[in-house]
Amino acid sequence: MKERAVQNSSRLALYHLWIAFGVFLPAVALGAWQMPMRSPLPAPLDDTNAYYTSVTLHGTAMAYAVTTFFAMGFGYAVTATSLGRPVRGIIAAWIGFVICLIGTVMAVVIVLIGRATVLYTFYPPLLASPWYYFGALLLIGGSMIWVVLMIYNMLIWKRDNPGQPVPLAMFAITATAILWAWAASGVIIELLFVLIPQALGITTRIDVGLGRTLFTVTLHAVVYFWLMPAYIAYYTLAPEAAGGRLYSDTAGRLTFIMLLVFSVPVGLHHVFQDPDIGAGFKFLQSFLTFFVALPTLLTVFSICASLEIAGRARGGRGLLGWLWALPWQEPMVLAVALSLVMLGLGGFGGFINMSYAMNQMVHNTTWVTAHFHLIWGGAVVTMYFAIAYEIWPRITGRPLRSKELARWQLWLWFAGMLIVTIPWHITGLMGMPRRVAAFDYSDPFVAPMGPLVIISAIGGLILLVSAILLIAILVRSHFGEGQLQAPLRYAIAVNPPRAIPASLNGFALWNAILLVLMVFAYGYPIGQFLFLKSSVPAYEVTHTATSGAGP
Amino acid sequence: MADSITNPLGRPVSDGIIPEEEISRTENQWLTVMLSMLGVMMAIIVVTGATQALHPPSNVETIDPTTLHLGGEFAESNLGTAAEPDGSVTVRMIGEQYSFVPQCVQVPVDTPVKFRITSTDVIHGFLLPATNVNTMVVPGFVAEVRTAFSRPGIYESWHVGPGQSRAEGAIPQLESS
Amino acid sequence: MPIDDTHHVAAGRSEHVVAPIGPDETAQALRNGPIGALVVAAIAVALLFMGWMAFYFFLFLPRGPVG
Amino acid sequence: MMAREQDISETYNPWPKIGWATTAGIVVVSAVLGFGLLDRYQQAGPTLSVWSAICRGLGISSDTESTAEPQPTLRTPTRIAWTNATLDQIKAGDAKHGAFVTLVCTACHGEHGISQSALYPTLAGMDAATVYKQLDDFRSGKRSWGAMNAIAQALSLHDSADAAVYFAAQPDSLPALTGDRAPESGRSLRQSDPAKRLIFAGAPERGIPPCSACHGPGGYKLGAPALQGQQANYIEEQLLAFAQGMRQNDVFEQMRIIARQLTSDENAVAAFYAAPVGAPRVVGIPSR
Repeated sequence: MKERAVQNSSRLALYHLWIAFGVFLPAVALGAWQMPMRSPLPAPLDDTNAYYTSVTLHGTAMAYAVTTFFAMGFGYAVTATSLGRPVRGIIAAWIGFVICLIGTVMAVVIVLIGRATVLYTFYPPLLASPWYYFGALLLIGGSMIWVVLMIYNMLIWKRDNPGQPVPLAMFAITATAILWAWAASGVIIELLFVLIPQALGITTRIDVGLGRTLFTVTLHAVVYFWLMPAYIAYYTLAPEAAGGRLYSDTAGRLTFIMLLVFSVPVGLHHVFQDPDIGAGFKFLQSFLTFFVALPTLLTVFSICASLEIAGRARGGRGLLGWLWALPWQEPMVLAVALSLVMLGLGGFGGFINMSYAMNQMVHNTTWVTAHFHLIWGGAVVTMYFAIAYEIWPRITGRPLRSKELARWQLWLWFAGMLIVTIPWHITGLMGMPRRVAAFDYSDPFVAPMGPLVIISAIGGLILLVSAILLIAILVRSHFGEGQLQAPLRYAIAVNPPRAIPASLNGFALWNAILLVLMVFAYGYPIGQFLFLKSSVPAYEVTHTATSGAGP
Repeated sequence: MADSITNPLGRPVSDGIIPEEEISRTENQWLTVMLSMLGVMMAIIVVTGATQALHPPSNVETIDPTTLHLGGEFAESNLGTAAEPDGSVTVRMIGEQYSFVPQCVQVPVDTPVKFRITSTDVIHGFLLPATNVNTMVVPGFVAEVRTAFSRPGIYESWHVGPGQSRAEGAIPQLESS
Repeated sequence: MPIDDTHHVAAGRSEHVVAPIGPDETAQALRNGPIGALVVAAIAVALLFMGWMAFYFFLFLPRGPVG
Repeated sequence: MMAREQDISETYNPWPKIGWATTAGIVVVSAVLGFGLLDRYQQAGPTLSVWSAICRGLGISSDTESTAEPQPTLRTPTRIAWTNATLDQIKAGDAKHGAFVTLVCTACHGEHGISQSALYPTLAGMDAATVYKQLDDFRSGKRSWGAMNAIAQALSLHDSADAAVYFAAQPDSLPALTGDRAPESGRSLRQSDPAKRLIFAGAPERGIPPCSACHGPGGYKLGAPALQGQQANYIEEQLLAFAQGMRQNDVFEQMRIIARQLTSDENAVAAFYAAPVGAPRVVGIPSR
């Protein structure tokens, strides 16, 4: 009976992860097609309409579907393994899975038939078919079941194990779930009160400023929702794979707490150039954004220290000799290094973006696209790959086939992502806007950007090859032969936690602080739309312009 | 759970080897250095921001986008460059699907310039490469950017209408002379 | 020092926790502190900081004042 | 990071104090710097008092238009604005009554609005908002063309709406502008045919958007007519009228700016629209 429950938890995780990677491959293919499309190179099916449909699909798939399914699957796996017992509420979890899947299919189909070319950030007053919004709502709303289950599983474990520290991995995935609930509140409110009423024709005008401001609540925090599974791997899986120990359990807990507290009340830094928010609040959230860097800066040191322990234990000597002594043949170890390099480069771009007035230099240019591709498409997905390579053998009971291919895949992804994003940074500084399908490269102003865009298009192809390799490895490992009995194991800290302060073993305090910060940072910027008369007509992206029915 | 809590190595894991205090001290030192670095960056932003009056464009001013052409500030005949009594100039522009109006405006060098731009329909982006002029043009609001051009030249701006599922990229020109 | 066995693992079941190296090896690895990690992290962050300064003063400010 | 107190069961918990103190510090410092300091200094403007700076920071004292400055003579292209009231009025049009109102139109625009003459546009299937706007522009003199001004002046607003709705509802006519999203190669700047390139990709270096973005196929803009199936000669004449400034009822000069810049080989857009690709239909023969 218990065995079956464990299997059920594993299957639950595996289904989620397969959906995530199953969506990932076509989404990468769309991205790879967009690259030559906007370059001077010839492109198959060169239709600018199709470009925007593709961008919408790529963004919706990557930002909502891949990440949410991955986080949910990883969350169930972490719950079962770190708590050492089956996931409680397994039926609800499966219901959530089905709801999210239906939502994803709905959104994708509506985009494919051209009824929702509004990009994943929705862009009011552009208006998509209500079914697209319902799809997004189902996907995001369905994942709230997961949020509740993560919190519930942590709480009943604490009840069953009074006084014991919640395992770091469980603590962290619960932080991820709580963050997602806070983050999703913005987009859910936008969908329910701004977009869907308009799409259904209940309201006649749409408040663009309100919609955008609500979406920023989601916009930055969602990135940290994507990021946190990667950080969980940094802290709990990587030191084990490297053969060492986690330097500090407390640093891990503080990191996840800071990520939770500081990544939500900062979203306005995505709309520094919007005319609908006062400069005071823009500075305020810029200031808060600086604190978001803190957990990452702490993590960089903490993970380096953990790897140093492993390297020295393996015979590394001298100041940096431990680096060469690390087991680089392990995909997880390699992935951490590649991921941290991309996190550093992407983080640098982030520092530029968040620096208040300096944002003007790069806003709306390909610099920003490069930044978030390095962070999410680089640092984060690389860790998703590594997590998959750790989890697949544990769930399927078959060895990874093979570690060498996995290393190739990781290196290809790393190379491809750098080749894509370094030219984008440069063209961004040259003033090349993002979200533009076609450039006239005969224009003397645009011409110098041509070679850079061509280079990045080559990077796109490398990424596609890497994504195909990923799926090949996962399929081979899933259906391969051989038996393996090894549970997913987490690193132990140098000083394993024994009794820790209540505030580092739960989230009540931090949720209260976050609530105060949210009221401070967002209370007025959202509240102002109650008295600003700023509603405008909506623009349906698909019109049937007969019988005088206006937008 | 207690039955399962045995040491994975079969012997007790002591936490007395590296005192937790030492780890905490190292981490606190690292965090202090990091906070100082962030503090220096923030100080630079605040000092330069105050001395040079740098802000993101943030004029929270509403306007009805449907009736712009019927009269008022953004009527057709009022668009373009206008000289102000104090010697500065104001440039009024419209962003619409799928261009900016007027397409070419001239402004003097080393003179305070105030761009006032609004949209008749959806969100547009207005940016002048090689300058810091960059704003979103959101329907229902007047975007205002104040700057001055120190170099004469032709600045091409981009018309970025995100996700309108149509080809974009019309380039109005801005000449400063 | 008495060890409270119910408190010292980071996961709820022992098979899910691993300590690839024992306490003695850990102590040996850290006998000089995480000095290598500090060097690597400091170099990375220093590059970040200098890059930021360069961007702010040599790219952003020369592009003209905007408010 | 506090060291753990190992021998007491209730672990010392400094975090509420640290957390709340940090929060308070962040709130105070960021508010003072943002509202009290940075917002006092304005680009090319006087330094504000603290109170004004706070208002400015909130966005409640926006820099609104100064009324004192001299303004050029007001010129407006039309009286129509796409307010909800206008759209509701058009939507309320009665096609039955429209059929009666439009009897006068048939002489030039053909039976049921399908023009037989190269001089006159086909109206059947045209978006009702477009017909309504043009009728009002003729009525107000914003657009001038022969008998149309007198005819439009004879129509009430209601009649205009009825006529517009009637024409929009006619079958076998200009195809309705819908979200045509079937992707097709060649709808980009890579297109070598200059007319097709202009229609589907525009001419970014001249600031010309693609025709199809507003006039179809695959695009729509409120107030812009569908062109597929329109009389080629009529399209050419209108482009000429826009280019020469004879026609000025396009809002914000959208068509005037474009038409002025068109080259002779790009005038083939008219021919393209008159014979739509992939939708073979005989222009000029009314079919029931």
